[in-house]
Amino acid sequence: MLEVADIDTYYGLSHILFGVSLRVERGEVVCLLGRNGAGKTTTMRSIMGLTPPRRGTIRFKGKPTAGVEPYLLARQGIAYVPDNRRIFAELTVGENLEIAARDANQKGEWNQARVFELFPVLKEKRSRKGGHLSGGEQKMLAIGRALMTNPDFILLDEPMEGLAPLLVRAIEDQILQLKAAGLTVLLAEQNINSALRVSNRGYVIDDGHIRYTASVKELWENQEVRNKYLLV
Amino acid sequence: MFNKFVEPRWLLLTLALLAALLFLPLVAPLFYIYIISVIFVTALLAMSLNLVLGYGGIYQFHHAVFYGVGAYTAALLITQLSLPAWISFPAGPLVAALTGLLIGAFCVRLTKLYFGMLQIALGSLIWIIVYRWYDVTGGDNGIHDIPLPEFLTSIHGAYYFVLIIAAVCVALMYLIIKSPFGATLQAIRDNPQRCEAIGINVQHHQLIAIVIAAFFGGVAGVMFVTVERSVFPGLLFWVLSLEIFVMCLLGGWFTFAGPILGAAIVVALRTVASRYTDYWTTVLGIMLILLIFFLPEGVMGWARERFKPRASAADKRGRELDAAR
Amino acid sequence: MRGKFFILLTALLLTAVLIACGGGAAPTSAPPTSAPAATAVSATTVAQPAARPIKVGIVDTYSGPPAAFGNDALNGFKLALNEINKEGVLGSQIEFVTRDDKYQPDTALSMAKELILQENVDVVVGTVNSAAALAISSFAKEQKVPYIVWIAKSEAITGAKGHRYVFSTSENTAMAGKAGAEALAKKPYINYWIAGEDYEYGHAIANSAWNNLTALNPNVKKAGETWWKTGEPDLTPYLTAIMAAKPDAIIFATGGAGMTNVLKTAKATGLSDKIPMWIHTAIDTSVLKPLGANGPEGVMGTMDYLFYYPETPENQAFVKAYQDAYGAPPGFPAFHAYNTAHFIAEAFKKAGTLDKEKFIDALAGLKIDSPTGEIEMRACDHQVAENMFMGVTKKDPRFEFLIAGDVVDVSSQAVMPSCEDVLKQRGQ
Amino acid sequence: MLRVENVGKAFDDFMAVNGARLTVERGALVAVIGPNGAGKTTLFNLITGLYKPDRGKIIFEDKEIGGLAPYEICRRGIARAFQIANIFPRLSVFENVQVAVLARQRKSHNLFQPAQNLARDETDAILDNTGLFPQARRVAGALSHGDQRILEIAIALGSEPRLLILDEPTAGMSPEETAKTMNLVQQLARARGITILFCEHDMDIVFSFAQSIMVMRHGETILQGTPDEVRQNHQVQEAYLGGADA
Amino acid sequence: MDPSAVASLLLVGLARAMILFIVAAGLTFVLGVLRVPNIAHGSLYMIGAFTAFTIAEVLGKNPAGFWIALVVAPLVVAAVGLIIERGLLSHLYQREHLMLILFTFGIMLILNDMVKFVWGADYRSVTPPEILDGSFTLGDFAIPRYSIFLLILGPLVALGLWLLSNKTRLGKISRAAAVDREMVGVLGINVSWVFAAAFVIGCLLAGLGGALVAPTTSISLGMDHTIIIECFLIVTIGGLGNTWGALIGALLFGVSQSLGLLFLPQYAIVFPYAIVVIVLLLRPRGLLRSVW
Repeated sequence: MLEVADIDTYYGLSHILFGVSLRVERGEVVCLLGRNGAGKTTTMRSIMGLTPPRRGTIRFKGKPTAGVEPYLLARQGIAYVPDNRRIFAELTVGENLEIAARDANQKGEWNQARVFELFPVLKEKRSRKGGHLSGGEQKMLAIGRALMTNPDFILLDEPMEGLAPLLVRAIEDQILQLKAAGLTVLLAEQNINSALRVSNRGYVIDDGHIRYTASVKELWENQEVRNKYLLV
Repeated sequence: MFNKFVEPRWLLLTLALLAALLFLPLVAPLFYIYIISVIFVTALLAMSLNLVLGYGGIYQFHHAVFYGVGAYTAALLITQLSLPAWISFPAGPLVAALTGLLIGAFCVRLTKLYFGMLQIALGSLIWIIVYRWYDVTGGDNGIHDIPLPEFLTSIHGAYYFVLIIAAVCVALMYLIIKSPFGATLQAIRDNPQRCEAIGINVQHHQLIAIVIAAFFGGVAGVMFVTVERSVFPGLLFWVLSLEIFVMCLLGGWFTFAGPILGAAIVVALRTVASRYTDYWTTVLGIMLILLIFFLPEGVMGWARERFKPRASAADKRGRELDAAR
Repeated sequence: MRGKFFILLTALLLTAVLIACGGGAAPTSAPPTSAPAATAVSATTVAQPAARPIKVGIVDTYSGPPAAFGNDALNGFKLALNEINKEGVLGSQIEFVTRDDKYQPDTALSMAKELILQENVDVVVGTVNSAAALAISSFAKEQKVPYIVWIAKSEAITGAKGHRYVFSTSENTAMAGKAGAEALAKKPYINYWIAGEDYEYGHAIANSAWNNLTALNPNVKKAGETWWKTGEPDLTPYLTAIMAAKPDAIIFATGGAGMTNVLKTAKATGLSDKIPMWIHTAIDTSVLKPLGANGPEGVMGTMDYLFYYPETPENQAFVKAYQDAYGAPPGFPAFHAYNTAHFIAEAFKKAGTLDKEKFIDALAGLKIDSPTGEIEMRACDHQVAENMFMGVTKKDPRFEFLIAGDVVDVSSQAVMPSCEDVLKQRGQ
Repeated sequence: MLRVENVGKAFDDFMAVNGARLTVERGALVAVIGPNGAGKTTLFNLITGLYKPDRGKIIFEDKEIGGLAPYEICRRGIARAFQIANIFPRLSVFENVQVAVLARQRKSHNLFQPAQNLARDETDAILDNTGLFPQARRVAGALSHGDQRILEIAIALGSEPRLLILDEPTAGMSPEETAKTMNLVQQLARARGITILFCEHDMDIVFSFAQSIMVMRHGETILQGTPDEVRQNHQVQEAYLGGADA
Repeated sequence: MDPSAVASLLLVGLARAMILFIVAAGLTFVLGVLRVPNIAHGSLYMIGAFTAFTIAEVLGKNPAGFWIALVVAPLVVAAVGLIIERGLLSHLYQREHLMLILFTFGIMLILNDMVKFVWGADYRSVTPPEILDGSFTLGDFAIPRYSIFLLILGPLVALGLWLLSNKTRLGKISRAAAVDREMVGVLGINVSWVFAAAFVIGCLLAGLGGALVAPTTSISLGMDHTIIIECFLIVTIGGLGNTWGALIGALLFGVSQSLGLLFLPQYAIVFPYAIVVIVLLLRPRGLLRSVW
């Protein structure tokens, strides 16, 4: 589905990613673990074409994405849920979802009703302004909005960040539901436990380098990696 | 010892240019002497704007107000109160600076575009007053035939006077830019939040910068009176303000001499182009658009990019940061 | 790179499209307002003159709101030169150089300086803009070059600010105001409202009319004043407010594009049906023509030139020549410019030399035959003395727009300030 | 030296900081840690005056500073280096630091004295200390990312602070740069007697440098203590592991 | 004071405010979505007026001429806007504000000369259709029918704009794009075309304003200078990018002028400016919340 090969990405003059490579196969949930500032968000932005890498290649469904505008990538089936949510605060929940809908009457699998099924809280607040939702609700809205584009592949950037335990659990369930629905997910997280609960495989990124890659089981067990790159 | 105050080759070049300008009237036809005086006045005006625009990063959208206020003050004191030039002339810039203080005090609370919009509103009010107050300002007719001291009435006399004053002002502005205040102002341009964090009262500095710019704008206004011996409400009109803006852009607003060059190019082009076409503003418009697309740093900025690529890379970074904010 | 190519391409396309739709869009009534050729142009080429050509520098407005006047004047001037250069003046030709002042006095001054200092013209003429005229006038005085104002109507030009080197071939605000006052004094109105565009011309004409009117009829009272800024797009609120005050009559002091506005709004609000009004130049064709048949009838106006009056052979010949050359009847600027050209030619002939001082001496007091009769350049103040016409707007089957009906002549003696008054104003 | 008492700050509905407490002793290196969005940067913004606290007290050297303008707080002796390089890109490295020194010396209103002769020694000393001296003439915007971050600290030093606040001083740096930067920070603290308050994600750094660590979560202070105390605290583990097990 | 005089003056002032609103709404719409203060907006308004004249002229006596002009003139202006946006402006969105402002200034300079080139320098005038010509009487006062027409049309345009931005997908997307362009792009929406649409809508409104003002005034070169400054002031006091702000600003502007006329006719033109200054001194960011 997605193949990232040896990319280097800069913000202006600062070099953020150093030869990052990763693969995500169809139907997988892959997590990208790392501390703040490790390069998770930049990796996501590079894949989405928002901060194109200076070197290296990214292939989505076998086609290189270099020079393709983000909106076209979105139409090819990538969706991005940014870590800071970026809900359109002045628009209502319903409107947030509505503008994301690609061709409302297309056969698309996702529509408002289905998003509300996944996130019942949103249904109650559909006419509230996005800016007036709580942090957790905004997270859900951001995911729901991404789903409205009918993606095959979804980039989730720290969906559990700053959420209360119950909500984290809810989001975990929802990710699993997405997986069940056949979506491919690349999940960036620092919350290892949650991330590993929903993922098939994982990468550990630190200081812009992929340091480690392994199955969930190995990551659970490898205390050293967890201590070194992921805090405690 | 890095960054010498004035690099010797630039000092030499400046002195040579000054000498050439001093001797120019001996050979040049009268009209060219006049046009060059106009360039001095316009260049001084553009530089005074650039002090806040290029060095201060302040969106001074209605700088012409200070130009006009300076010119009108001098003209009115001479014609209405019959005060001698040595009182009226310095009064121009002082009143302009005072106007700058008033307008600035309201505007510095705001940033960027809002600053500019409020300034246009307040400036237009002053324009309306000048335009309407017939008994005093002569309304749209302006004031003509302003009596000046004998030595200023000839084109040569005005030329030398304007040359000297402009040179002194440019030197003063150079000093200011190189002073702690100037350095602080540039720091504010680059990063106002950071300046607050290192103990600089940003609004206060910006206000002072506006007052200084208004002062020099006022000097340019008085120079206009010297050269043309007339004043018009058009000196305070917003379109002129934007034209000065274009001059700064054209010459390069992150360079010291850029606005001089910009003013010279615009005045010269206007004089030449209007001989051949009525559509001179189209020429200006197309030039402006080409400039925005291909030379966003202006002529001087472009030259610097060619010869000092590192500095321009930093400018580029600065632009990125500006855009990010 | 592709992007930049695209940019340039579109810029060109945009230009082309605009020009193309312009070419197709407005052929109906537009007179050929061709851009005046900018470099020196000799109007005709008859017999190479032995002496150097006489060079006239024109500074006028060819862009901005009053560009129509500038173009009209230039056409009138060219027409006259065609006639003059057939015979030549002092064995030479009259050439001209033009500059566009964009209706900005500082530009005008700069252009005049170029013409005088660089082009070494013998005479400077021009300007719609009074401020520009005054500015150029003061520079002309300094440089001792004769300057003839042909459209700007400020009375200050030959009045308070007049001097040896400035002339005017246009009627001025003092004359216009007095002409209006003469007419209004005969009417029974007591309460007057004064309204106009807030610029020098408006105020000057209102003052002149009012001062003369109070002198002629001490009973009149000023009920109030309203001023709007030049270029005000919609005058309805102003006129409605005036109607609310119910004056007996209104003196409107406005010109140019503002005139059309006033008449249009007066009609729309019904003001013109209710309250009598006088406006200088209300009967001017350039004002009435854009309104077509929809102009308000019964508006009193004064004017120094109408192409359909007087119906003398001289005027008809002038109108025909102009119409043939430029496709529309001449307006007052063309008339002034036409006269100016003849004044220049005659004055040089009379002076017998190209000397500027002699030219001035010759021009002062010179009389020529204009299309509307003999006119004189009054010696004392260098202001042209010409008859004015007073009329009331009305429909006429011959034209698609309103014209002046019941036209009466007002003699120049009646409307011109006396020489003593002028000299007193000048502080001499 | 610095005491933050029960400070709160809300943006619209969102409580960014909600009852934060912090004590910084003179001469100490104090770290603030916590997951993303815990309110660390907001807390720093409150201390340095970029935001006004909704409630609570911020006391520096026995005086309340909550709600003062940033420049006033700086003049009282608190300087800050930012999370992203927050320098003056068009000025030279020398000028970047000099501006701060001039501001501290209250010379920034000086109009006609050439700046290049002022505050020279101090500026040079700071550049020397931070290892930027060889690059003093370069335009700051052209420095490498790591050097820009160090310049960031150098600018803060120009204010001659008694308390220096560093917001993730090593984010985005290579391991070598990280080590260099932290050594520099420690050395500056010693040599200049500056108290340092910093936040950091790299726990190796936090636990090897800080003498006191404050842990935040959801805008609240969970605890403040020595590295050992923090390491052994269960709440901290939860905070970082996501707390879903709790 | 005669109450019917006050009423008629207020009505007329409101009618004038409607035209100001329509033009300012276009300006503020572009400002809100693209964040570009379009200095050329006044020129587009002028082109709208001249185009309306040409159409009315070509159709001659046809009574529908005015109505056709009212529809076609805005479309012509919108087409000009589209060419400018696609050809030039769309390449500049990454640049600083200042460049965009100066760019629109350059466009203004060129368009103004273009108008002179295409239509010449003569004054032009458009006759309103029979049904809108003349006036109603209110007590002693006449209220031009055209003013009533404007009073009806203005709220309709406001309603249309409200529907556009709240009920259509494009409107919702524009509101979102005003805040976060990048995120809108990530949702698979071609933001570039959204901007084009917003710019064109702005131009459409400028053109409509021009066509609407045509029958009430003489159409001349330079008619752009006044309107653009007034619109800038209106938009500023309303809150940049806020359509309702533009409405409030326009009403303040129009009505303060009317009331000024009632009480101090000689100084009426100062009133709107004084209002602007007072508003900005009290609320420097405008009366309503700016979108940015």
